[in-house]
Amino acid sequence: MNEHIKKVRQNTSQNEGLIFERSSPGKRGYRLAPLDVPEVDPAQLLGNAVREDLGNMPEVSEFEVLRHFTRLSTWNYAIDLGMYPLGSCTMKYNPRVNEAVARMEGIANAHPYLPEALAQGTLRIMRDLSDALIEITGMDAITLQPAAGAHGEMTGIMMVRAYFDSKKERRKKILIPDSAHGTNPATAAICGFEVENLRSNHRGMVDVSALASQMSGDIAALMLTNPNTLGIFEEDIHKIADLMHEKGGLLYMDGANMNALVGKVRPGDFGVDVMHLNLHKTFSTPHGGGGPGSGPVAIKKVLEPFLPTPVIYSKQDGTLALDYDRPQSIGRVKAFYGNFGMFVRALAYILANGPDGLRQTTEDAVMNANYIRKKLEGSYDLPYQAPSMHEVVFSHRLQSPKGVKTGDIAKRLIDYGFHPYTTAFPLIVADHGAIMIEPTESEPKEELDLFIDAMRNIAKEAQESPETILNAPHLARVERLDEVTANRKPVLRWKKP
Amino acid sequence: MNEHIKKVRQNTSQNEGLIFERSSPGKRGYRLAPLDVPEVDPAQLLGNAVREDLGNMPEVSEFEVLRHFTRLSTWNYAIDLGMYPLGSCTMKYNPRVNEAVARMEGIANAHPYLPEALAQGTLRIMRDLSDALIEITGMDAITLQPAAGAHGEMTGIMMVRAYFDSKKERRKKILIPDSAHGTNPATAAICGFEVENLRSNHRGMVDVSALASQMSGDIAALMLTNPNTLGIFEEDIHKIADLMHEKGGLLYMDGANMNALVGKVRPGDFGVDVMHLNLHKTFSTPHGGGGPGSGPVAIKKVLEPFLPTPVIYSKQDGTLALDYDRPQSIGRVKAFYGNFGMFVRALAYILANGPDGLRQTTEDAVMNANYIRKKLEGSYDLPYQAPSMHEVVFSHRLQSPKGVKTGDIAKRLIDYGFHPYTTAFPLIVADHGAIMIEPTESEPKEELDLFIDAMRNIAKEAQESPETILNAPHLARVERLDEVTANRKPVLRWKKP
Amino acid sequence: MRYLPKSDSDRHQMLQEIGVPDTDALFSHIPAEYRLKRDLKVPRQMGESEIVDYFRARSSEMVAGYGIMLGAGVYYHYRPVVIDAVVSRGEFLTSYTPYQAEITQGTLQAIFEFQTMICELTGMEVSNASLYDGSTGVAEAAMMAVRVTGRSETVIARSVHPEYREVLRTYSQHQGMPIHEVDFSEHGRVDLKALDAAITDQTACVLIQSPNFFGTIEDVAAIAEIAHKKGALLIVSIAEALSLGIVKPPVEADIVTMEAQSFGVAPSFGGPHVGVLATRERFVRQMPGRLVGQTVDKQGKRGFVLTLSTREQHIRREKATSNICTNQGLVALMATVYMELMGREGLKELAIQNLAKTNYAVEQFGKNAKVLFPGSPRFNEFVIQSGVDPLEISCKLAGQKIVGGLPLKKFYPELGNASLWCCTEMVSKEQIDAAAKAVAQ
Amino acid sequence: MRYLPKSDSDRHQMLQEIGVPDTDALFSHIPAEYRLKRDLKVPRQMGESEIVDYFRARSSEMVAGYGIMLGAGVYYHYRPVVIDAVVSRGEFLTSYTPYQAEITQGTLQAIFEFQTMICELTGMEVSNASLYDGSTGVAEAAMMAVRVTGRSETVIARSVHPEYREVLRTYSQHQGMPIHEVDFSEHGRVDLKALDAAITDQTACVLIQSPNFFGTIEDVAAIAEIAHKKGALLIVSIAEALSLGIVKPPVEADIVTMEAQSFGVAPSFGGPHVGVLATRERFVRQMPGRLVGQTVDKQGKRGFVLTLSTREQHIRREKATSNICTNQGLVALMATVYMELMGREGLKELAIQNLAKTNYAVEQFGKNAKVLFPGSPRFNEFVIQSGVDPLEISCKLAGQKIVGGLPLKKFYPELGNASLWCCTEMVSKEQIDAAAKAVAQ
Ligand SMILES: Cc1ncc(COP(=O)(O)O)c(C=O)c1O
Ligand SMILES: Cc1ncc(COP(=O)(O)O)c(C=O)c1O
Repeated sequence: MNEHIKKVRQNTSQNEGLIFERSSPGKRGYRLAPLDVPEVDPAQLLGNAVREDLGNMPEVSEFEVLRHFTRLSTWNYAIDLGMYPLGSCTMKYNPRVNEAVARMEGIANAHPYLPEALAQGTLRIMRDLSDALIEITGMDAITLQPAAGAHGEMTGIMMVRAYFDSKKERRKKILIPDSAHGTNPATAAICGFEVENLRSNHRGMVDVSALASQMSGDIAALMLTNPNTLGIFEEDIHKIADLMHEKGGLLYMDGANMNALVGKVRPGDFGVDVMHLNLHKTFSTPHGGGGPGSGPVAIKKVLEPFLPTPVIYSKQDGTLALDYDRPQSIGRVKAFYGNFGMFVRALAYILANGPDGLRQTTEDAVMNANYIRKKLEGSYDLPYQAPSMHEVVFSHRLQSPKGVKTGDIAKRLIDYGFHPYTTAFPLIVADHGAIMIEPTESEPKEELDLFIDAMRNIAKEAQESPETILNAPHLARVERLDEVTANRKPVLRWKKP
Repeated sequence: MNEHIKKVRQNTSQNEGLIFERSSPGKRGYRLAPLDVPEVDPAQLLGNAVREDLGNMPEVSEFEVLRHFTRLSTWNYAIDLGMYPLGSCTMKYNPRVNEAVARMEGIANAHPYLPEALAQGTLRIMRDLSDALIEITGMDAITLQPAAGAHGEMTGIMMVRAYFDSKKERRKKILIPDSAHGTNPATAAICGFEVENLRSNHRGMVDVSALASQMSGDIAALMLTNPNTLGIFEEDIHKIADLMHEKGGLLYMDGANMNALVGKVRPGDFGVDVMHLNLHKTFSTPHGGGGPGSGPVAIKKVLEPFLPTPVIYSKQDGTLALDYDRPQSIGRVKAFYGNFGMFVRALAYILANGPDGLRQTTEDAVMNANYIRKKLEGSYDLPYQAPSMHEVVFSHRLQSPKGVKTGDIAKRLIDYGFHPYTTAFPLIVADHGAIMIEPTESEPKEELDLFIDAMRNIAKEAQESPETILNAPHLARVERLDEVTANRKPVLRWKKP
Repeated sequence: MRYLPKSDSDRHQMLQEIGVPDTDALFSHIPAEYRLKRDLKVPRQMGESEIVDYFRARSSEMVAGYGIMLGAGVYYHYRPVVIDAVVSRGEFLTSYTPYQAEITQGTLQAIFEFQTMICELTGMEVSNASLYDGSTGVAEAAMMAVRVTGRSETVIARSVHPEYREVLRTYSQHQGMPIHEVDFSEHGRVDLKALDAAITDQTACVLIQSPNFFGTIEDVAAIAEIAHKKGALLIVSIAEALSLGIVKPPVEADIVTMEAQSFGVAPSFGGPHVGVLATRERFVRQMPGRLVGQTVDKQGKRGFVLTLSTREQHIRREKATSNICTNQGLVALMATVYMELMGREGLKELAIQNLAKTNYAVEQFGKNAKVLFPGSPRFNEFVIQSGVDPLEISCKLAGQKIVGGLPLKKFYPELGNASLWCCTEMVSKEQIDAAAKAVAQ
Repeated sequence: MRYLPKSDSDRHQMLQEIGVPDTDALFSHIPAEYRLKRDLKVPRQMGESEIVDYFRARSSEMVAGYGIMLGAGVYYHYRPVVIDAVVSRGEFLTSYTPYQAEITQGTLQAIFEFQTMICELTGMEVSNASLYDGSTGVAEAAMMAVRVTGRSETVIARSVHPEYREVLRTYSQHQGMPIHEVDFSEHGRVDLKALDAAITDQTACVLIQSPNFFGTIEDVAAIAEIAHKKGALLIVSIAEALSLGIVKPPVEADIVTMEAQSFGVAPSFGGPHVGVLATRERFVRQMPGRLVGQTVDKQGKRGFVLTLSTREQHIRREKATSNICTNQGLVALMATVYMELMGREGLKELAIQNLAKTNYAVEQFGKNAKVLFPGSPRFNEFVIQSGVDPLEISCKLAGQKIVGGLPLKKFYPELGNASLWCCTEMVSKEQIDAAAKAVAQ
């Protein structure tokens, strides 16, 4: 059953319980320096606000903690271990120099309320990153404050709203294509907009005629991902932008897929008014098992008055300062200035690449996706034939007659030594059967070939022994987990037995 | 067959070829800063000493290198993953603060030939460590220069030689018990001594009467490990020392097993004249897959003139300096001052423990060994019944009738999720069947219980299904490797096919 | 480019297999007028050593080795090195959100432990897996209260971190969520009478912070009573997580939202930090953010999965409880490691040290300046009223490698020359003495 | 104690199971007079933050951010961060010597790659897994030559690192291995005539260093001819491994012993660094130190093992080829990572940069001082003869954050005020210019 697996072998993997199961009163994982001021009586100082004890917080030694997490870590897949073909997630190499520079004392230890004179280094990093991102996107200004992509969307759409408010226009709706990521409609809702769905055409692109008929004075903006979530560049992007602008609307671009464009095409050049970037995708900051991210929002001049506060500016003497006095600002979206540590990493990435490296990166990313597309066509159904950029989306149409769905194929990939591709979207792939593959530029040809081989083998298995796939994974530490029960009777924390 | 295994489960483990198999001309894992001085023509500068090319050195990208080693690393067992019960190796927790402080810029970047005025920090570290180790051993002086235990042995025995040379005595032999580690006799040979074997008695200790009769004016020293390699404290240590001293000989102690003594017993107090320490055992510096180590040699006053140069001393003004002018010195045993990075780690360990922590550490180490002894008696033969200190040595006598040897049991432990114990020595365990177990203080009770459970299960398997053991490991990435062929037709490097 | 694992011959071969003559062909469907025909104007490709030099230069433009007496939402606490040892492991660092549970059990179990400890510390029943930070946590909590109660208004104390309040205002501005602020009394705590008056039958929640922005501990029980009496939920925001080591958890609250930066996370000029939201079991389906739950695999072995995701944007889209997707995973892991290292006793011992330092500082400062809000219990911050502009004090202290307190004028004009000082275990007695002296004159 | 994973109740339970009343009972068989009844006089147990503070204080007593123009066996080269990322992984850091091959394949394969690259770089056929350092490597190589040839004497060039020669003297003193030194010529290279004269039919080996201690490249081919003519082996020691990027490897040698600190290893006040010994296949059974060999497992899968261990002390005891056991494993891994990152082109490019820096420095210094040994090819070091004591120059430069060259008087009294300077890629043009200026007067 597993004889075609080339990428992995079986090995032992350490078991490890919950940390609470290791706890025993009196074990210690810390030791404090002695107090150099007089001791105090907390009960006296705090009165009835004093806490008695810390319940079931664990008591373990330092070594147990280190070993605990070392063992846990070995249960994870990671880019460092192999290809992570999650479409829309841009799981690329996270350079280690980024981690090193982010930990330099003056940087890691900087308090956000340091007087500006003592914070020129961090302000300079923000300014240098801002300048680079503005150039890369072809936009006019930027805020680094949002903490992730969805947060950037919210910031951008609020600026759209502020823009219309400033013109005393009350537009109620945001247009969102059916291929969009879930954060797009969720964001529109938070910003008080209604969501209007925009159909895609048979080529997987915005249906321009539908747009023409739907666009109206009631619509504030179109939230477009470009290349879209099928990995397809909206070839009619100029028409789309024009249509929006003609009716006074704005074009928002979800920049999740900028890894297809950097150094080759600039959104600012094709009519985008506002967009966010995901530094944790395109600019190599690590995903960290869920975050942190960073979602800067780049804008055209017209939106500048609405930027969140504060905004960095240069003073006469060349030093940098923060401007809080911006009456038209949408306000803050986060305390302080954003996920600064991610700015450091993204800037380090840009410096490591330079203009030539950034362009080559994009070219390699697109080449890798097209290589996979070419090699898997035939084995998997390609619902949309338009040229692929940095990712390619197949469907499970050829496998579903045997009962094998995209989610099953994904689980079987685990046995073959790969992390699954994205299964959850885009929803416009019929029957929700998307197989969304983004290799990024970071994969060598050998790794791609192993992936292709695995996918082809699984396609064969789907015909010959579908139950192998339906019961996958077979070789992971755990078998398929019961999500239904987890949902029905949520156990969300450990409790002392 | 594997249903009793509790500590591990199977999981996938990434394959990875040799780096050379990834190489392709033009890939790069580096980029240099541009040159700020005029370029040169190497051929012109070097003439016929110029090199044409670098043969088959690899060409790979940075990410491939990182992923290569990440994958390789997952094929290793490590203390961080679980108990590493190698007897005589003291595989204890390697605290992470040690690593952090050793990488501080002023420390890691210190050139050994910095003028003394600019090197007070590193000299202070050496002095503070020296003081602590002298106190811990109860000796009078120390050199930190030797790079590992064997190197320390050589340094110590050379000082013994120099001592007799200074007295114009020509003693030809070193006495070494049959339980000794291989480096002891190998060292004696390098120092130009003949090795005379000293028998152990039935209790696994030095046979004092044999010693009395063997000791003569021809014998320079006895090299004794205490506790010895059976984990047994030489109870007659005072008689042994007296016997040596009476006949003008010296007592050398191999301090590999100091983890049984620190804070409880000091070799200097029981008559040792010279001894080495293994900072990579007792003092928590990491073993690193084979090294680096550090083997300071502590001595009594009489040997001080013979210390390797240089020796640290305090100047009038309180600053530290190096004394090179020591006419009776045995000379250098290593360039510079020793494996300084290990001094940093060992000192950090001592500071983290303090007197109470060091003592508790020793007590826990001895308790852990005795716990294992108690629980495995019955399942395995205990050839020597004397009390155990930090390690316990069983034999395979109960298993060998079924053809199961210590080396086989060791391999089967791998399936149970443990690194094997030491099998190679002590040679005095009959039939070379030693099962030498040193848990160290770093193992929690739960881990010990799992180990005991595994060992007991294997003992049962040895009776019921010996072939399971003989063919082990079954669950590791590779099965048992063919060492015979490796020896017969050595392939010691990759060659371009 | 050293990150790219391709040689030119690899590229050539791949393009051939794809069936295109060159890379440009892969971009030819993009309208030509949008294709960039020049190099981006970003700095040239740098060697790694140059990158390090660039950031070293930036780092040296900052303060190093200073005693920093700033708090105000970002706290200096010692970060045990084990934290970085753990989060630097590629298996955690370079893993994605654990949607595929079978090969991300490490991350999932760690989050489950995080959720458990947040519950233990806050006295709540369920905790999510993280939010962006303490400020957005406040906004998410208020939105959640609106969903839970069906009411629309929020009454927030002015003693909540001013930037948290700003964020709440931004989030709420287009959601029909009026915000009312309630002032603090001369004790530096919520003015209970004003609070009582501010709550209406449209009040979804009362939102306070404790210890509040002035370091003062609010009377949570009293406030809860007032809120609950009128059917509003009580949300307690905690900016200094370490306070939970010695300050009674806000068990009377319905929602607790916390910034956990104090738990082993570097200040890093304000982020990434880690927010978290905890609440009562009965509100779980209205919570924002990811949740990890325990389950079993086909063999009955324990395992963990992301759960209750029908609350989330990737399923519910515009009806989701929040738009959050990427959260602060790795930072939550840092906090998890920290909480496990410090544990039951360490958090308490450290919190008491912070109390002692601050108490000592208050005594010393009190000799030379007016310490505001006397009599109210405080954790590790306090406000002083000085004769001169606090910036002058800071200038004086800079020479002694001390950064003084935060001037409050910007946030609270009525407090004049007041400034907010913080004394954690990282500030020495000598530094406190020096600062107290500087405040005199 | 925070490293110990036991509570008192764990201890109590275990002692009970062992059957002893308390811990002291476990030590009661040790004669009472030797049992320590007091605390050790070492500093009290410290918190982690205090340990960090202690070492930070020591670190600040050193130079930071200086341009250091010292070489002499320890070289400043940029260390890519990937090295520490790799060696910090617990799987490498906390693993033992790979005696148990089946669960240490990671370490074993890495060493196999190390051995391969050392062969590629040095032109030798086999390499061991490491020795302590370059100095002990010289001693081990000479001892090996004695075993191989059955002869006893070593002829060593005075242009070999003085401390390496000292170590050789220490090792050889009791092994009946006379050492003869041969002087250098005015070209700063081995005096070939004197060498020829020094070799006898008892000469086991001629031992040179290239680039030698003065940075000068020896005429290895000529020396090999002289040595081989008289049946002696040629041992070439290399202290600056990077030179192999552009200097012809000593293919004429029989044994090459190298210090590989330049390959990504921190100076660390002189250690841990990493020695290695490479030689001809026919001498493999006389080599000291561990060797990794390729083999297959029962399934025929490729794997690696420690091999030819009958040479070693744990098998052969007093007849072993060396007493070495623990070697420099993790440091060899650093060098392996470095060699793979830099690779075929990087080592060359970097070596040429070093050549260029040094060439520039020689030109600049030459304007103000006498550069010794002109005409001989050199890599990245050179010797100048100054009017004043070189320590004076260093003092002048300290103010400009530069550490000057190494005074040679101690090692070569006849060279008077000579000093040895090194210019790697880490020294900037500005620093070279400043130093050249200081040398003037
Ligand atoms: C297309 C798209 N848009 C938006 C997002 C949301 O970004 P974030 O997770 O950073 O909030 C994602 C993330 O997966 C995405 O793929
Ligand atoms: C008892 C004993 N002596 C000496 C040594 C040699 O020490 P090293 O490996 O540090 O050279 C060892 C190492 O395993 C040992 O166990």
